[in-house]
Amino acid sequence: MARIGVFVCWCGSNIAGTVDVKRVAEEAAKIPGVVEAVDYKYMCSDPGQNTLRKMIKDKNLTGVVLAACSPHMHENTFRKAAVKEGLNPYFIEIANIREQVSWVHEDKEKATEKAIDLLKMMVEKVKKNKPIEDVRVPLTKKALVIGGGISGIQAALDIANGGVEVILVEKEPSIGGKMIQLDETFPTLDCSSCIMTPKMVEVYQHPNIKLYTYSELEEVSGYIGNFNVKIKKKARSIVEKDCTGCGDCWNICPMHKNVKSEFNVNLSERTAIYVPFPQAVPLIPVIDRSVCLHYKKGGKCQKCYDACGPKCINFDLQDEIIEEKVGAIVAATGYDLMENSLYGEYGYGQFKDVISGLQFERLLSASGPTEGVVKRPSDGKTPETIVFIQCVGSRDPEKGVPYCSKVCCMYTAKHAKLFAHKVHGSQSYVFYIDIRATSKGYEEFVRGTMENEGAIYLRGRVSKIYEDNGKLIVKGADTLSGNQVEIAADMVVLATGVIPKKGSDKMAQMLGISYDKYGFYTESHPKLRPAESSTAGIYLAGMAQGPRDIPESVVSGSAAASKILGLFSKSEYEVEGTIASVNKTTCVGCFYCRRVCAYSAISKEEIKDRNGNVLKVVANVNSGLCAGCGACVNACFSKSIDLKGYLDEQIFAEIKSLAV
Amino acid sequence: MENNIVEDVQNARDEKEYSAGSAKGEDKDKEPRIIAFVCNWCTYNGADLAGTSRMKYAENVRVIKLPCTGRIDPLFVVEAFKKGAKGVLVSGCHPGDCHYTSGNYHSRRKYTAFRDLLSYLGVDINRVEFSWISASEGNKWVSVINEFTNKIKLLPDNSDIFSKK
Amino acid sequence: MKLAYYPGCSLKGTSFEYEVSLLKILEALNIEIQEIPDWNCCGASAAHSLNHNLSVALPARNLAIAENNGFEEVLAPCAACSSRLKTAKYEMGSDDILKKKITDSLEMPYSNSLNISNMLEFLINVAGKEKIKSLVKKPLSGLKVASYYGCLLVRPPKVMKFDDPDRPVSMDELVALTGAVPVDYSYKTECCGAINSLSKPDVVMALTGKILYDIKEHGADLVVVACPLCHSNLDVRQREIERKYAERIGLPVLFITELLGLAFGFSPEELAIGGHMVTADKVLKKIS
Amino acid sequence: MKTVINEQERRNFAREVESKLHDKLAKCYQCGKCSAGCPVNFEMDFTPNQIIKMTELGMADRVLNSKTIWLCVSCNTCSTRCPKGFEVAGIMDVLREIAVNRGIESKTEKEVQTFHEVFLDNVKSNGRIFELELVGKYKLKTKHLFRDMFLAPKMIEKGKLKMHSDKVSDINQIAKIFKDFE
Repeated sequence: MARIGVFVCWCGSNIAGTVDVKRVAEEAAKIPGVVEAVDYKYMCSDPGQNTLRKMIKDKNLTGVVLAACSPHMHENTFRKAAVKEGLNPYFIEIANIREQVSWVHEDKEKATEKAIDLLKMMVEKVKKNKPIEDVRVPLTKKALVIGGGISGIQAALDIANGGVEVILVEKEPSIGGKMIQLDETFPTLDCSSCIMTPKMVEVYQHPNIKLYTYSELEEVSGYIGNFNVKIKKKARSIVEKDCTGCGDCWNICPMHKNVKSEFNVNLSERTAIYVPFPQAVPLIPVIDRSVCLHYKKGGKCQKCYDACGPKCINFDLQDEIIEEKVGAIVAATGYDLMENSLYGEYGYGQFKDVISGLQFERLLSASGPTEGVVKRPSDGKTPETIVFIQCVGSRDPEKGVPYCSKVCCMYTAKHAKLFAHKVHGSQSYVFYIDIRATSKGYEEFVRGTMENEGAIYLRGRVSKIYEDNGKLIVKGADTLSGNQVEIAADMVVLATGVIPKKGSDKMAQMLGISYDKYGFYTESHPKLRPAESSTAGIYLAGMAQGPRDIPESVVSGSAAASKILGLFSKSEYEVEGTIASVNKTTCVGCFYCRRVCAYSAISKEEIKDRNGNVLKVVANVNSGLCAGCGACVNACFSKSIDLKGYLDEQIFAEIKSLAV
Repeated sequence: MENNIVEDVQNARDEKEYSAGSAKGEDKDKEPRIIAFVCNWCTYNGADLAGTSRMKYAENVRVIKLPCTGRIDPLFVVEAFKKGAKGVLVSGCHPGDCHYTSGNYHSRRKYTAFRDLLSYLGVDINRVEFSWISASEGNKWVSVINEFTNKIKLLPDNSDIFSKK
Repeated sequence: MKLAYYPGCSLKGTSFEYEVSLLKILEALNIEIQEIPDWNCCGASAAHSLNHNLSVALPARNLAIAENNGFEEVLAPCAACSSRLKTAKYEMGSDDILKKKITDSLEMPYSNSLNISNMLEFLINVAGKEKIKSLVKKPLSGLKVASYYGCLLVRPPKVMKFDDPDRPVSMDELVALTGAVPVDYSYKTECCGAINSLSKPDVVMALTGKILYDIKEHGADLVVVACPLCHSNLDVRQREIERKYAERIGLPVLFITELLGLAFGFSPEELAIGGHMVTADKVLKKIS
Repeated sequence: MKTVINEQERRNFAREVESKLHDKLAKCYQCGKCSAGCPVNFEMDFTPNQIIKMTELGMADRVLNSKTIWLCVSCNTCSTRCPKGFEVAGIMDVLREIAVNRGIESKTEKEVQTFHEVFLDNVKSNGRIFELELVGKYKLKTKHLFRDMFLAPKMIEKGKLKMHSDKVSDINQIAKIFKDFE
C-alpha cells in the first residue's frame, strides 16, 4: 500500500497569494494513501528540502507529491533530495500549481479548486509509479569517420587530437574529397591544395588515425557506444606496405591516354595503374581492374610488375573484410554534381566547350590538365569570352532539384574573377537569377567581380546554346532590361547543382539514420542538434547534410568531433530510464512499433526454447537508442509496449482522479 | 513498521469512503472541466511561459503532461470523457518541430482517423481540439484555452456525453 | 490491331506528297491502315488560340469515332494534328468535367483510351526499326541529310512523351537506317514560325531562313521533315527567303516518308517528290 | 510607366487566368528562360515573363492589348524548358481567349487574330479546311490581296492547291460542337 507524503509550497506569496495552501494541504490529507500533508514557505530552500528528507525517512514514504512550481524548475532538485534518503527518484511527482494556477488565475476559490485537482492527479499517479533505473551503456572509445573530404578530415583530426582513436574510411584511392579538386577558394582566394594537402598528410601520419582508402562500409550493427562495423578494403593489387610511390609502374602502363581521369573530370587521361593525382594520400597506386590489360587479356600484360623495384604488385590480391568496434560514427559522405547532360538545350557532352564548374576548376588549377592555363577543350585555344550560367539543375523542380545549391553564386564569381586574372582583356558574362552571397566577405567578393574585374551580370536564364563557326551562341534573357540577348562565347561554364553522393540513401539505411527525399541526411533537430543524426551515436558533417561551403563543412566536422569527444569524456553513456519496454509475453511480433520509431530503437528478438528452437519473434527496445517519446506505445495493437514513467495505468489514474 | 500496517488498513478503508464522498459532492452547476494532454517539450513549456508572463486565462483546464503527443493514446481521450470531462485538448509541437522528429505527425494521423470513431461513440467532435503550441507561444496557449473553454460552455450541456441522443 | 489513320486537312491538300509517300511505304511495310470515317479538322492553332474547349472538342470527335469503330491506335502523320489529338487526350484525361461536357455534346461513348502516334513514333514504335532496315533496297549512301523536328513532334514532353525535347534523335535514326548520313546542326527544334505563315510572313521568313542557312552551313544535301507546316514553310517559302537575304539555299525538303520510300526502291514519281517547290532532281542524281 | 494596383481588380484578373490555366501564377520566379528561348520574342512588346508578372499584378488592359499574346506561335519551347513547369504557352492561349471574349481587337496584330477567326469559320462550315477558300477569305478580310500572290501559280501547277474540298458529311454534328462550345 502506498505511503504518500504531500508538500504544498507557498513560494512566498507567489502561490500562497492566490491559492489557499492550507486548504490544499487539508484536502490532500484526506486522500487515501497520503500519510501526511504539510504546507511550507519555500520547498526548494535547504530547510524545505530537509523537511522533505526528514518525512521520507520518518514516515517511510513510498512516494512524494509536491504542489509547487513547474517540474521543469525543481523536479531534479527534489529527486536528488529523495535519492539521498534511498527513495527511487522517479517516485517524486510535482503538481504545477504556480505556472498553471497561481500565476494565471485570479479567483482564489477557483484557483484553490484547481490546485487541489492537480494535486490529486499527481497523488493518484505516484501511487502507480514503479522504480525506474537509469540506463548505463558502456562506451567503446573509438570513432569511425565515413568520408575523407574536408569535413571528414576535420572531424577525424579533431577527434584524434583529443586523444581518441579514429578510423577514417574513404571510398576513393586518396583522401581529399572534392576540395582537393578545387583551384582557389572564395572569398580569400587561397589555394585549395595549399591548405588541404597538409591536412591530408597530417591524417596519414597521425598516430591516432587508422586510414582505410579505397574502402567501403559494408555493414553496421549495434548502437551508441557499441557499434560493430565491417569495412571492405577493395583490392588495390598493391602490397601497400612495400610501395614507395616511385611512379615506375604508372609511367610504363600501356593504357596511357586511354582512361578518362576522374580527378580531372574527364579533361585528361590516366593509366590503368594510377594515383588519382600527384599529391594523393596515400601515394600508393591502384589498378583499375575494369580497364587493366592484365585482367582483360588473361594475364598477358605485366609491364608494371616488371618495372616495380620493390615488387609490390600482386595481381591476385582479393578484397578484404575488416571488422572494427567503435563507439560513435561520423557520416561525412559528401556530394555529387548533377548530370549536366539532362539539359539538352545547353549541349553539354555535345559541344566540347560547354563544361561544368568543376571542370573549369581543373582548367584553372596549376596541377590540372592545362597546368593552370585556361584552354578550350575543343582546340586548346585560350578563350576570350566565357559565359557562366548559374542555377543549372538547382532551383529547377522540373528537371533538377528545387533547392538552392548555395555555393554556385560564389564559385561563379570566383571563376569570373580568376578568369579575368589569367586572361587579360577577357570578358565574362554571368547569367543569374538571384545572387546569394550571405557569409562574411561574400557580398563584397561578388561586387568586386563586377566592379573591378568587369564581369557583366545578366539577370535571367539561358534557354539554348548553339554552335556556330567555332563559337558558342548563347541565347539568354536579361529580364531587367526585358530583352532577349545573344552572346557569342568561346566557352560556357555551367554552375551545376549539388546532389547527395550517389548511394547516400543506401548508406543512411545501413546506418539507420533518416534522410530527406533527395538523400541528404537529416539532423536530429534542424536548429538545436545540427550535428546529430536521428540515431544516438551517429553524427553528421559536410555536404552529406545539404549544400554548404568549405567553412561550414569544416565547422560541421568540428562540431561532430566535439560531440563525440563529449560523449567519450564519460566512462559510460547514461540514458534517462523513462524509456519504452516490451511485454514479451503478449507481444505478437507485428512490428508496427518499428515503423513509427524514429530512432531505430526497436529490434527483433527471437524467443527460443531450451533446444534453441525459435518459438516466436518479439520486439525488443534497445535502451541505448530509445529516446522515450512513446510513439511505439501508441502504435502497439496488442498493448504490449509501455513507457516507463508514463505508463498507461498512471495516465488513467490521473484521469480517474478527476471523476466527478 | 507495525504502525505502517495499521495505517495501510486504515487507508484502504478510507479509499472507499473517499470515493463515495466525492461522488456525493457532485454539483450540477460546476464549471465544465477540460483535460489537456500536452507534450513535455512544446506545449507544456508554452503553458509555463504563459505563467511566468502572468497571463490570465480560464480555470477550467487540467493539464496532463506526456513526453510527446505521439504518446497520447486515443483511449485517454475516451477515458477523459467517461470521467466527466466536457472537453479534451491535445496539443504538441508544430509540424517539423517535434522533439522526437515525427511523433506529432503520428499523433495527427491517428487523430484524423479517431475523430470519426469519437463521433460514432456519441461525442460531439467539437469537444475535442487539436492544436500546435510551441514553447514560445504562451499567448497562443492562453487564447486556445480561452476560446476552447468558451466553445465548450456554449455547447448544450449533455452531462452524459456517451449516451446516444 | 486495327490501325486508324487520321490524315488531317493538309495531307489532302497542300501536302498531298506526304500522304502519297506514306501510303507507299506502309504498303511496303505491309501495314494496313484505315481512314477514320468522316473525320473533321482538329482545329489546329486557331482553335486553341481562341477557344480552349473547342480545341479539345474538335479532335475529340475524331478520337471518339475511331474508338467506336474498334480502333486502338491512331496514326496522325501531321505533327500539328497529332499534337492536337494528343493534347485533347491529355486534357480530357486530366479534366473529368470537360471530358463529360464533350462526350455529352458528341452523344457518343468515349473512354479516352486510344494510343496516338505521330509519324516518327509510328515508324519507330509500331513499324519498328528492324523491319524498316530490312526493306532498304537502295541505300542512300553518300547523301547527307538534316532532320528538322520543329516544335510539335517532341514538345511539350508531358503530352508527347516521345524522344528528347531538346536533343531528339528519332528522325536521325530513321535517316541512318536508309544509309544516308545524318547531319548534326543547331536548329533542329527551333520553330519555323508555324501557323503565322500567312499572317506574319516576315517573321516566318526570318525564323525559317535561320534554320535553312544553318542546315546549309553544315553541309546537308537535303532536309527531311515530318510536319506539313514545317514543309510548307521550308519548301514553299524558300525562294522568297533566298530573295530576301540575297543568298542561295537550294535545299530540297522531303518528308521522312519520301526518304524512306526512296531507300525502299520507289521512284521519285511514285512518291510525288515532284510536288515540291524546290526541286530535288539534282540531289536525287547523287543516289541514282 | 507607373501602375496603381487595385487589389480587387488584380485578384479578379489573376484568378480568372489561373482558373482557366489550371496553374498558379506564383509558381513563376521570373528567371526569364521562357523569354530567352522564344523564337518570336524579338517582335514582342513584352517578354513572356513580363506577361506572366503583369497578369499576376492584374494589368489586364496592358496584357490583353499586347502584341505578345498574338505573336506567340505556340511552339511550346517556353513550357518545355520552364524549370518550374509553368504553362507559359498555355497562358498565351488563355489570354487570347479572354481578349476575344471581352471583344478586344488587337490593334497591331489584327492579321493573326483574323487568320484564326477565318480558319475557325472554315472549319465550322466545312468540317475540314478548304485551303483555297481559307486563303481567299483571309485575303479579302485583311486586304492583303497581292501578298504571296506570286506563289499561287506554281502551287497550282504542282497540284498543291485543290479547287474543291471534301466536306464532313455529318456537318450537323460539327455545328453542334460549335454551338456547345462557342
